[in-house]
Amino acid sequence: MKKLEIIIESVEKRKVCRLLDQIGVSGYTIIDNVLGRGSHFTRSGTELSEIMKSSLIIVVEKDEIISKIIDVIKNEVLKFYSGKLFLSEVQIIE
Amino acid sequence: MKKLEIIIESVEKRKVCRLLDQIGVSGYTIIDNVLGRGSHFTRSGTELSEIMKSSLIIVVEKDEIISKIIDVIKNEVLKFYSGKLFLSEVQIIE
Amino acid sequence: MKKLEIIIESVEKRKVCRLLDQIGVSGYTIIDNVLGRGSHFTRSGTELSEIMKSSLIIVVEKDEIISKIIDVIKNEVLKFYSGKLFLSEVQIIE
Amino acid sequence: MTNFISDAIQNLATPMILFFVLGFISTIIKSDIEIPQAISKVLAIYFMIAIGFKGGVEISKTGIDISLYNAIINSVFIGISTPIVAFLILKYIGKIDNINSGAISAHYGSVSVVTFVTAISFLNSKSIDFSGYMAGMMALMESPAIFVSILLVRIFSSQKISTLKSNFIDLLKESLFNSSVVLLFGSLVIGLIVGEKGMTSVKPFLVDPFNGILTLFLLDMGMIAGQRISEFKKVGFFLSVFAICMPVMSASITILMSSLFNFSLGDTFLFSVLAASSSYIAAPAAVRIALPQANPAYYITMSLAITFPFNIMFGIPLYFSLINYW
Amino acid sequence: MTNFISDAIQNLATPMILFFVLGFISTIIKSDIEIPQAISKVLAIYFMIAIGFKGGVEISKTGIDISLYNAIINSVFIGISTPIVAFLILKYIGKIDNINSGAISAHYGSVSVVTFVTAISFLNSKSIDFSGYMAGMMALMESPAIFVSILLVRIFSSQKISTLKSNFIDLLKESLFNSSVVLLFGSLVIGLIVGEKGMTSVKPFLVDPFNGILTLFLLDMGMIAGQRISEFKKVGFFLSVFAICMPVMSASITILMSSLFNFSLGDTFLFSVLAASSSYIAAPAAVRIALPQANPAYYITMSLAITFPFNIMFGIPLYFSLINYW
Amino acid sequence: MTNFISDAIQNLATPMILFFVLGFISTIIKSDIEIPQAISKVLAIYFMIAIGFKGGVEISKTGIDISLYNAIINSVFIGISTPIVAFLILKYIGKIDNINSGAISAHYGSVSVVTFVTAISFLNSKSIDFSGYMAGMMALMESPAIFVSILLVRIFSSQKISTLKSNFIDLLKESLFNSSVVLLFGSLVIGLIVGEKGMTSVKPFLVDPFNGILTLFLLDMGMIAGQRISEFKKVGFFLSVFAICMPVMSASITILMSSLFNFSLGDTFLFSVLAASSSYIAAPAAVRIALPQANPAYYITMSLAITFPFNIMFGIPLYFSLINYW
Ligand SMILES: Nc1ncnc2c1ncn2[C@@H]1O[C@H](COP(=O)(O)O)[C@@H](O)[C@H]1O
Ligand SMILES: Nc1ncnc2c1ncn2[C@@H]1O[C@H](COP(=O)(O)O)[C@@H](O)[C@H]1O
Ligand SMILES: Nc1ncnc2c1ncn2[C@@H]1O[C@H](COP(=O)(O)O)[C@@H](O)[C@H]1O
Ligand code: NA
Ligand code: NA
Ligand code: NA
Repeated sequence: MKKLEIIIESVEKRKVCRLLDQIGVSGYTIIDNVLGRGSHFTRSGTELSEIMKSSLIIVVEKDEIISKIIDVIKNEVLKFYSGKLFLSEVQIIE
Repeated sequence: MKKLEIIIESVEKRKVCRLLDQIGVSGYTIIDNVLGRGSHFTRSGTELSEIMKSSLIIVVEKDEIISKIIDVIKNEVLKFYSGKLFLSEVQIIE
Repeated sequence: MKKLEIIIESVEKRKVCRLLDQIGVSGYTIIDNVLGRGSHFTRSGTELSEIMKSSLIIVVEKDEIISKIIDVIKNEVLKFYSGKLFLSEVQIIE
Repeated sequence: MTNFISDAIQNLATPMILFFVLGFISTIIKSDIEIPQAISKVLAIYFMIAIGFKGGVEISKTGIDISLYNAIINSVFIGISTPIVAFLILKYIGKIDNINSGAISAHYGSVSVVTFVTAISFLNSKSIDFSGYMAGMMALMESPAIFVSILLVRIFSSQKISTLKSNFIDLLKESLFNSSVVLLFGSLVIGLIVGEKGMTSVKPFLVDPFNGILTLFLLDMGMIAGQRISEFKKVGFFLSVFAICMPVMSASITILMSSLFNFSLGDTFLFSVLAASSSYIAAPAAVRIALPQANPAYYITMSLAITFPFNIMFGIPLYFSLINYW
Repeated sequence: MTNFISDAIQNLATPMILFFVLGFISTIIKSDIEIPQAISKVLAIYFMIAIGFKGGVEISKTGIDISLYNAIINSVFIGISTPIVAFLILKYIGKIDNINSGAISAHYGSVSVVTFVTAISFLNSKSIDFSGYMAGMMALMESPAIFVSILLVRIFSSQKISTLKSNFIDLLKESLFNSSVVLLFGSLVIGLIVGEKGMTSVKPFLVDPFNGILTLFLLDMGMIAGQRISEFKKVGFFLSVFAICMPVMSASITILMSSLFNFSLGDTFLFSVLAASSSYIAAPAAVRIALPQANPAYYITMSLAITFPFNIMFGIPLYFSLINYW
Repeated sequence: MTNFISDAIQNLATPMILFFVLGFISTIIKSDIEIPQAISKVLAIYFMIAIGFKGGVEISKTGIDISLYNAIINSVFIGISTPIVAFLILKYIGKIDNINSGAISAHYGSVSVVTFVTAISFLNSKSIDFSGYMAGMMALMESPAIFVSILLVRIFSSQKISTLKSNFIDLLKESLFNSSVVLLFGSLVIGLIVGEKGMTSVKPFLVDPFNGILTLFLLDMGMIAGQRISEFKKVGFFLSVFAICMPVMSASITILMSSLFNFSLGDTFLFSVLAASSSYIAAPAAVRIALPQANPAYYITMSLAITFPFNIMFGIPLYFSLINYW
């Protein structure tokens, strides 16, 4: 099993969830109000709009599904928005 | 060392912490207000009660203790509540 | 690539970010309002000051940079403050 | 009948109800209005403090008399009988399994603070008095239904219900000392101690902006209810009908019962609203602990997305006219 | 001229503006004051409800007449012409690329609720009346500029702009039913329905503490603006000048335009403030979805850290004296 | 003596204190009441703005005279002497190590906003006046004790204290520009500028609901204090006694000192309360940065769970009767 951590601008959260649902993942977990710095701009989260905050979405799935997710996110989201994808090994116990 | 990520309904948080204390883990970290979707119902976290939210509890421990935790959580918590356990390799630096 | 998870008292967050910027990491992600228990005191996060809360900082970087971070954090921060460093393998997809 | 209609229209045309409708609509059209949960939580606390405190001050003025004992008897009776009736209907007419029947009846036996607050605001607009201890009656009616329902599940289930001991302790804490009970009773006692003199110092916060703050809170409740509405189809026909008929029935029975005690118009009305109202804060948390096998999509959706809107929009004027024009 | 100076000083010496300055300074000296985002969000909602509702109640008193149609025409005209003018200036004088020109003009064509609220508080302090429907005009002016700007980008860009279809749907939702539009229109309609009678019950919350709450909100806005100021150098000279001249120009044109319609002093002033104000809640979110290639450091910093402070501190008295002493 | 008892009972029977007690009890019985931190934070900000602003408006009415200079001298004296006395007692009588002695004396030398606010509410209930600048005095007394305490630790520690340079810079920022100092001084200056005219516009928010909001805040403080009580045993006997005797001693010395200056009854009382109060917002954060080796379980628990409740429940009437009936 693989764990994919998706860091994405909060404005794109609804869309990413929609894509994950379409792909048919068995589940995902969302941590909101995540801050950070990358190569684009510092997300300090102080604005009244949501655009300076990130969401961290965790998906644990089989390798094939993870590859599909990566493909879709790359094409539909990361072409226009900043964001990061981190992949690691994990074991589902239950 | 192993890292166990426990995603549990927030109503069960106090109980899980109690169990971890009883087992005698050296520590744990809790991220509250986690949302998500799994096979049961969508945790959108909008209700006034806590029941539609999850907590993510991270425990890093030796393999034996992790096995014990898994056993206890499976028997005492996951029989009745939805929740997920993800296990991975990790190194404690300090 | 390695993922370093830094759990640090919230009062030290600004300093750790400053150190990471100085080292020249390519980015980091911060989850605030993290609670927990370790060997020191229970962070229940109920006080009006920030001292009973943690921040979880995630850095994904090349091995050399991660070693540097570990060095700096150990010397400049963990000598005086409680905190934990967890290291694991990860793959950057994008 | 014409009176009911005019009352209903008048009730629907208050800012509170209209903001509830606005919240509901805004969710349906997927607007991005977001009232942070921190605010919802503190508003709920505000209302419990405000009505508890005001009730206590009222009692300090009028003193305690025989009617209080009657009110307590009535409350306990309602708190115990409503979940039993609900359970039997669900099990035998609705053919719902024991556990979900118990879970749902716990909600309909318990009470809703916001429904009660809206009813008070309705009475105020008509300048009708009610007893100070009614806030205490609400606190009394929060928990019994939860225990009664669990008991019913245990009695009717042939196979052992696997509620763990540790869960039962959590449940006891959750139910006896849940925030509504503690805040309502606590504030009532405080109001009783400080009396009218203490009231003057806090009136600009606890009394004057009450209706206005209710407006904001009902906007939020409208959105919460609206979000649940997508789960509507999971609830099914029988339970949807139940979610509307059960409150009307509870209110009617309560009005009959209360007439035995000769309560004032305001008190009778508030009793009927309490009986009709279903819990969506205390009960879900308690039931999730006590009956984890029950499906939350049923009880939360019914209570929050059907019964609550029905009660504040149509139930309140309906129960009022039932009392008046029977 | 002396009138402008005395107005400006008088405006600067209100608690609201001074708390804005305090917030700004506190961020510069790196104080750790922190107003949680949950509070900022609910305060923004409070102001939209309060002005929408009050506007509706006013309309219910005066009724609707020809001036409303004029006001709608004026609003739509401003909402469409401002972004076009801004876009052309940015593109041809500033040599800014199409996408960033479009992103910025969307902000300057849209409106700022807090600037509007501060202007209302300025009018109140001078006891100058304005029409109830002005809150509705603000709601009308929120979204058109966003669509106009995107259209301009598409027209002027030779290579295909790669906005995805799914993004366009998100954008539509975000713009048409964004929280300001729904809350302002919704509250206005509610105010219209309940009229003055409904007002009495919510006045202690929606009217009386209005200025005081604005004080707290502007402290927060001062901090938010102050935090952006570090991005100032990224914005550059031309855009900084634009962020001050554009509002003055929009206000001036609007004052001329409005004189054709014979609006009251208060209404003309509010129209000029709306035209001059730039959005920093609705537009950033919409633009981030519609034009992700644009640089947020430009539009957020300009709108929040330059135009907004300029408007509430100097713009408001300036536009007022332009109208009066022209 | 009978006066003290009647004052104490009267103080205990205010809604504010009773809600504090309710919060405390609710935590002991493990009720699930939860006031979100976002609310606690904004309430703390509200009180600093409200008392700072009101103080400034008062000064604008009365002007500045010689008593202000006396008050500043008195404040600085208290701010420097209290931590020295505390440190010596802790080190030589309590045999506490240097670092923890320093950490604790920083807290007792600094001040508590909520204790001050409760004292003001006590004065108001007795219609006793106090000077507008007292809010400024509180701001003055926030930080000196922190620096004095760190200096004491450095002087008395033979081995080098390993505070890093970068930490010292953080500390300076944290102490000089911490939120209380900036908000109190800032609001005071704003109040001074806008005067009584500015007050009218914000009174319904910053003045009228003051006591009521304090009620909610003290409910929260009661819960925070109650949660700390489980750490009580870690504090030990000596420190527990210290946490009650130190404030009484500080207040007594201050009353003597203040009598040299001929301050009014209200001012003397507020000085004594400030001296007696111990910090639990600014000092913990600063001390955690400056003296990380000190044990937070000591200083937070003492300050929050012993001294704070003692002061608002018994200290306030005690210091008042000390002044009156000495
Ligand atoms: N090396 C990294 N380690 C951890 N998080 C990162 C890293 N780089 C970027 N991020 C996160 O991804 C977000 C977007 O990054 P970017 O697209 O580079 O601006 C940042 O705001 C961070 O939260
Ligand atoms: N495949 C998954 N990846 C990540 N998180 C998951 C996954 N499945 C479930 N979860 C999380 O676990 C919670 C409970 O899942 P479930 O018991 O399947 O309803 C969900 O609300 C998610 O937060
Ligand atoms: N074994 C562990 N697993 C996960 N998190 C831990 C562990 N030990 C400590 N922590 C986290 O690190 C923080 C500081 O730990 P300590 O320095 O041991 O007090 C705790 O509050 C926890 O949030
Ligand atoms: Na009921
Ligand atoms: Na504009
Ligand atoms: Na002190």
